[in-house]
Amino acid sequence: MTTTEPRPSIRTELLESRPVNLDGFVEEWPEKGLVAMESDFDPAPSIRVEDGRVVELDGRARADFDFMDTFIANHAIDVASAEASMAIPSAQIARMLIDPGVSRGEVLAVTRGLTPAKVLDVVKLMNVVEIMQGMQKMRARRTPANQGHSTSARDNPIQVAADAAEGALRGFAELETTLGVLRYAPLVAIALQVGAQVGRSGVLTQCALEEATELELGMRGITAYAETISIYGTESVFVDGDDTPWSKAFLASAYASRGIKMRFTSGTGSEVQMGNAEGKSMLYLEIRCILMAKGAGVQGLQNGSISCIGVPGAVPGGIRAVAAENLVASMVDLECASGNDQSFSHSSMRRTARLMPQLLPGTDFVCSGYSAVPNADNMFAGSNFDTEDYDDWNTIQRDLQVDGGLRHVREPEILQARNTAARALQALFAHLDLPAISDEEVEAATYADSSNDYPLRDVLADLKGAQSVMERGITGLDLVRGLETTGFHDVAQSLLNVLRQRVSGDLLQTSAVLTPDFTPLSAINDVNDYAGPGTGYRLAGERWEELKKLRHVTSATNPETEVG
Amino acid sequence: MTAATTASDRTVTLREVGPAGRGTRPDEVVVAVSPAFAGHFTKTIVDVPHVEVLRQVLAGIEEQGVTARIIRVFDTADLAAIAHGGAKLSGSGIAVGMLSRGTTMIHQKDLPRLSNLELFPQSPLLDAPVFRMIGSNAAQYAKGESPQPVPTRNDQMARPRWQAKAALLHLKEFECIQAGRPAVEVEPVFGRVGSRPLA
Amino acid sequence: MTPVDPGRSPARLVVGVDIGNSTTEACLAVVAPEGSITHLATDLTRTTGVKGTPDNTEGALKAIRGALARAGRSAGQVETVLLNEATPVISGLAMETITETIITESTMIGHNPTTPGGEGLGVGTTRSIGELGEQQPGEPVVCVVPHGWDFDDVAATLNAAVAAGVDVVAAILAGDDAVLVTNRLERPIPVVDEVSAVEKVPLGMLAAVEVAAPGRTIRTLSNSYGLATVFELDPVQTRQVSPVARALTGNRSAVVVRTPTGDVTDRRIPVGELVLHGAGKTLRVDVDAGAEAIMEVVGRAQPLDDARGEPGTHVGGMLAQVRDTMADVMDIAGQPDVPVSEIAIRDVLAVDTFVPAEVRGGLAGEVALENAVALAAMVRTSRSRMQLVADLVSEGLGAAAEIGGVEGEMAVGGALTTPGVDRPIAVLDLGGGSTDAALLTREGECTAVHVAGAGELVTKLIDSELALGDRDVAEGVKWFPLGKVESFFHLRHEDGTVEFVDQPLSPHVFARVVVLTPDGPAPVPTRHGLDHVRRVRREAKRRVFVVNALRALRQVAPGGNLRALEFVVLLGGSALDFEIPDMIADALAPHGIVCGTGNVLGTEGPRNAVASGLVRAHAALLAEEARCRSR
Amino acid sequence: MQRGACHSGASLRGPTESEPALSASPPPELTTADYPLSINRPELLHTPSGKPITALTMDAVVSGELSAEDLRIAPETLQLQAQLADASGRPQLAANFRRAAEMTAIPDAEVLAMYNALRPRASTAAQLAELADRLERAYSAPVCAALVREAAEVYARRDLLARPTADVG
Repeated sequence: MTTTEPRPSIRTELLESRPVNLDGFVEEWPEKGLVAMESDFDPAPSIRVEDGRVVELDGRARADFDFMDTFIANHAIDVASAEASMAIPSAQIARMLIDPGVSRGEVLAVTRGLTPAKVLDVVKLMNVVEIMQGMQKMRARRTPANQGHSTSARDNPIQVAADAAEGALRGFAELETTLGVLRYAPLVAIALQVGAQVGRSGVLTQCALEEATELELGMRGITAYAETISIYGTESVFVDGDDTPWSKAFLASAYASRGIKMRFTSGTGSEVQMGNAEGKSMLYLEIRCILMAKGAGVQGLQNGSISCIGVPGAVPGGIRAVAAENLVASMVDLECASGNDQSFSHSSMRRTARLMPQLLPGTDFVCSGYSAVPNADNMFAGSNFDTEDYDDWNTIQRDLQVDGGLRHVREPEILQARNTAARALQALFAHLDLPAISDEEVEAATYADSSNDYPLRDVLADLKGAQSVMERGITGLDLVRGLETTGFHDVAQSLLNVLRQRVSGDLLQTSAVLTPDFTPLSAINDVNDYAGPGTGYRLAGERWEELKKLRHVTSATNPETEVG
Repeated sequence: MTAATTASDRTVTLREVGPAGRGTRPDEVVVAVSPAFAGHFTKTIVDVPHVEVLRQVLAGIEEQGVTARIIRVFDTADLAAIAHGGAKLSGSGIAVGMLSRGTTMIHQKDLPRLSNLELFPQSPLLDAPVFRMIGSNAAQYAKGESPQPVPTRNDQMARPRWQAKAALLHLKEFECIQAGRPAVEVEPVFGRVGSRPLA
Repeated sequence: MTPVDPGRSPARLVVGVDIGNSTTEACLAVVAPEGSITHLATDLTRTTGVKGTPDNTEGALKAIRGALARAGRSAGQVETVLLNEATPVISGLAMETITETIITESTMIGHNPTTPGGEGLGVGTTRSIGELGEQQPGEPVVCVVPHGWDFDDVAATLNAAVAAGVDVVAAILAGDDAVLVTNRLERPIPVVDEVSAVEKVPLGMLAAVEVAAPGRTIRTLSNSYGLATVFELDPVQTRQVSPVARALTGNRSAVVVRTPTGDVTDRRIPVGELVLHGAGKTLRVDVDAGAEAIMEVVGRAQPLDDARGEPGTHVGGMLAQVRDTMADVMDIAGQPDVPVSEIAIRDVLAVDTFVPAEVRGGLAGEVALENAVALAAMVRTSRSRMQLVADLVSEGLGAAAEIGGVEGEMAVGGALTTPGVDRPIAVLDLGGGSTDAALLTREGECTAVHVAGAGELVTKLIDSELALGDRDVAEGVKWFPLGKVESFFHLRHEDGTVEFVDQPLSPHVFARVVVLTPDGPAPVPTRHGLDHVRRVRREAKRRVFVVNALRALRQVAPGGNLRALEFVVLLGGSALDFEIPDMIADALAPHGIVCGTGNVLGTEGPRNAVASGLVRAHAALLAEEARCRSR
Repeated sequence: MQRGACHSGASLRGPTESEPALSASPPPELTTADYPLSINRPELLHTPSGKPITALTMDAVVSGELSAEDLRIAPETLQLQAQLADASGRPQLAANFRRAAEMTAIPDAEVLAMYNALRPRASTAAQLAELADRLERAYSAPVCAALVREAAEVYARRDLLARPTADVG
């Protein structure tokens, strides 16, 4: 017998070439916090209340509290009910979460008194289906929605406007942008706002920037909400980010004081990624973030690992932990914008599976940034889904009869919206004496896919224009006036209605969005009333008819034609 | 390639020669490495051997006619602290700081610690030619020249592939921190696999 | 100024509006019946459309409304809007590269790497490093090292060969390894590196490698007789290789390979003729003859009636396009057609320049500075559409609008409000596309000319000569003084002074040549030193503005005699430049002329001359009428 | 206590046909059924300059009657939204709105400066105490002041105060 060189089988070679094997996976290391949610190093739940004050939290006495413990003890935990809630066995609370006979309100009456370790103890008992069941009931807003990213690799405002218009038309309730060159922000934020209102009136927009500029654009009424206010689960990482729970709580009030909707951002994996997890599991630290956000009185949270998704994604049970963190946000009554917003895997199958725990039960925003531009143009470093996935997404909604917030839109409507957005921006820029947008650019915007399909802009002139927007103190009102006087009455009216909302403060309430007729829809007037089969939000009626449409559906009446 | 040996044959050990002091030569660049570099770890996140990283950075400096001094830091694994600490000891005020996983930074002593001259945060995208260019640029800054910044690359799919491994390597490097131990000057001893290192 | 007395016959609110090539300016004033003027406000905005066409209306209205807003007046109060009689001027720019350097048979490597190794001269036969082992001792060898070789291995291989008796006298490397290799050699040799196309170096040929000490340049290979000595050439052969020597002059390192017919040629690229019609003549000149020859011919064809270039060349295309644009602009429905004869090139400015270009046949990306000619041209027509603009402005504002005067005359009138000037006065309007001059004699006669070439040509020259490839950066170099950031806390200005700063400068400007913009230093992406950038900038300005200032002033000066001028006032955007006014003043000083940047109304600097000139002219008219009535 | 803190702008508002000026009566007790206020209770909503929300029309925008100030939220409105948050079982959200109501009076730049002062190791104990006093005295913002004082206490314990600079002492 001859010995042969060891060689892989043909099947192994085939498997090796599968995209999933380009993803990275690592072993757990609980001592350092490189573990999703099941760690012997997480503290055991405990609480002691004396004189209306939490004096012990999860095995730590008040004198030993770090600032997260202190903030959570002082602001997040309802001292009146805490000892009673903590006395309820975790298994019973977990059952309440999935029991249709227990209302959302009844669950909230318990969760408001729980400590981080207790919350972890509860969700650790739940498998991913149970987590989804919990989410289905605990989501704050009855009607699920979705959020899109509209950015440009060249920071081209015309592209941002056109893609925002298409995205809004396809169904995103919120649109977010950010920049490659930060100084472009004013022009791109204006473009996003105009495009969004062209696509569908009442869509809310934001521009992710450092705090001061983000707040200023909001104050001026150029953007409508804010989201990139990051918080962390350990004191050392929080301080490394140059903030504390108190500074962030102050910032939250600052936004509210200007009538601007705002949510915090956090996610599993950020602390271990920064090397300072203090030996705690990713989910435990994220629960601390969620309760900190709750204590700050912010209405909502963007979580689901977000930019650290590669970390939980690489450890066992990591995506279950990500689903759990979304559930925890919802079960303490926060709006949850549930991630699915960063490039996650080389494998399409894995990308889709990662989405299911949010898509199937529905969340306040299934993606906190579905890329409404090709991923190459996504300045948030790529999303889990992009424009190439639109038809797949719509088909999955139709297959499973779930509402992921999007819909199929026919080509002529899309071209119309893109063209109108570009023309509106062209007129507005001319009115505001900003660098001109040519007819050629408008034409390109109508039919483009990516930033490569647009003529190059004079960047220096644009940056000067952007600076002049800030220097001249241009506000949302100037945009309204410009759109109105240049004949874009609907867009102007729509933007004015969005601006009026900040006077009413209605969008400050939990999970608020604006319907196309400018009705604020929040967890107050659209309460999630799920109580078992046949209740809660159901995909039916007009909306279901809308979601039945796809690009190619063979007509039953005349099989030689297609409907849609 | 016709090269007589492949890079992977080479080895390096960093021999301590004494406490790290402030340099006086205006024509030197300090190369400051993290606690586990070419010690606990032997290669970067994408398997570039540390011997090659070091050879190329030093070669980039030498080719510009500038001298290099290597310093090992023990009490931190924070890249900015390593690079800035190195810059403060450098006779020219310029240092290259490197972590075991490959993340690299060019720093200057008068800059705030959290700033830098050039930063290469995406360790999975750094290969031998990039390390050569980093050394070359550091030396040119030391000479007061205006090098074109080394082109930085970007890959959106680096996150799913490398983010967790980077975190793991980061944690391991933290494990190697020896709090309070002052930095030392080291001398690289290059050798070949199977042959005795040349002293 | 006399206060307005509302009790007497009413003072009138008038606006002078100057529509220029790039900016539209307004001057709002109250004119009393006896002609005294109270200035209320000025405003400036971008010109919309091509000057002298109905598209101007929007910008004109904007400037008028801007001035009204500043003065707190309303449009209804305006009695008359005064527009300048502006004729459309369209200018164009083109550049032709007229030389090309070609290396044949890989005769030479002259890319001047920043860090060659060793020093001295080595002459031997080219051999690949892989074949060194087979080399017989004795014969001198120039070792050629392809890509992929590590510097340690190269040094070890060369040391081993030398130890075996091979006479390695020099090396040519693909990578940037020359210093590294020489530092490791037991016997030092000159080494040239970064030869990217090293595989094209002919092997088995006699070659010479020379490296000079740092800060010095090669002496042998850049000298024709040095080459003759090294390669034992006869006089005929020496004559042939002299271009090689010339091409290598100024280098710190070089390689020359002796091949049977190898050569370096400096070829002239024919780019066709420029045909100039004027002064009843038709004159032809080859564009590749250079700027001096072209301008000499242009001078003989003055006043120019038209110019055409060779179809298919940049210059030909540009001249045709400028003409077409003008035809399109003048083609307005309901307006009489403009005869083709009126749409013609009225001036041409040629400037010699150079563009860095990669050498054909080079082995290491050698760049040669090739000669080029930049050409600015200008079309002007006497047919204006200003009446149409006046009608539209009148309609838009609800006030009367009229043509208040001719541009050049009005500019002179406005310039006269500059403190310290008097007739005879000449103005030079330094614009973007053209340089304009007008003269008002002591007797009140006014003449005006427009010549091609202004700020945009300067930008183009800076852009191409520094190989920036970025118009915005070139604009920055043109507008702002230079500096060199020497540390985070100080920078050296181009005049040598040092400025210390409190806040550390940004890392992206560290150790760089910068332009000092109002927003702080911005880096100039170039390997050239500050002095070189400065020289290029000043040369570009001199070749355009100083040349054109003299050219234009000679055309308006009585008898072409500059000494007949007394006061020259600089106006326009480029008069705000930090050095152009001084350069022009220096050039005019020998002719006894007082020259400086205008300060219209004593407040407006070089701006608003035409607009305020219009108001002055109107006031003078009213005063004249008043005098007539009172008589 | 909150009811006493009426905005001086109220008197500029003048009487409207249906609603007496806010200063004349305590805020109404709201329930969740009143939400959204912009649809169900627009008569309660005014701009800080005293215009009713119904005055925010396109005509008013185009004619230049409205300024950016008219698109800000009034402190009274934030108090109303705080009531709604309380009524829907969200005491922390309500507390946030009450802090926000206090902060409407603080100019944008100063809000940002205060936020920066709360960053770790940005302020000394004395500076934070001064900030709390200023909130209370200059802006009648006791709830915000309490948050700052709480932060000061925690920062002291967790070594997050700025160390006094040498020249100060």
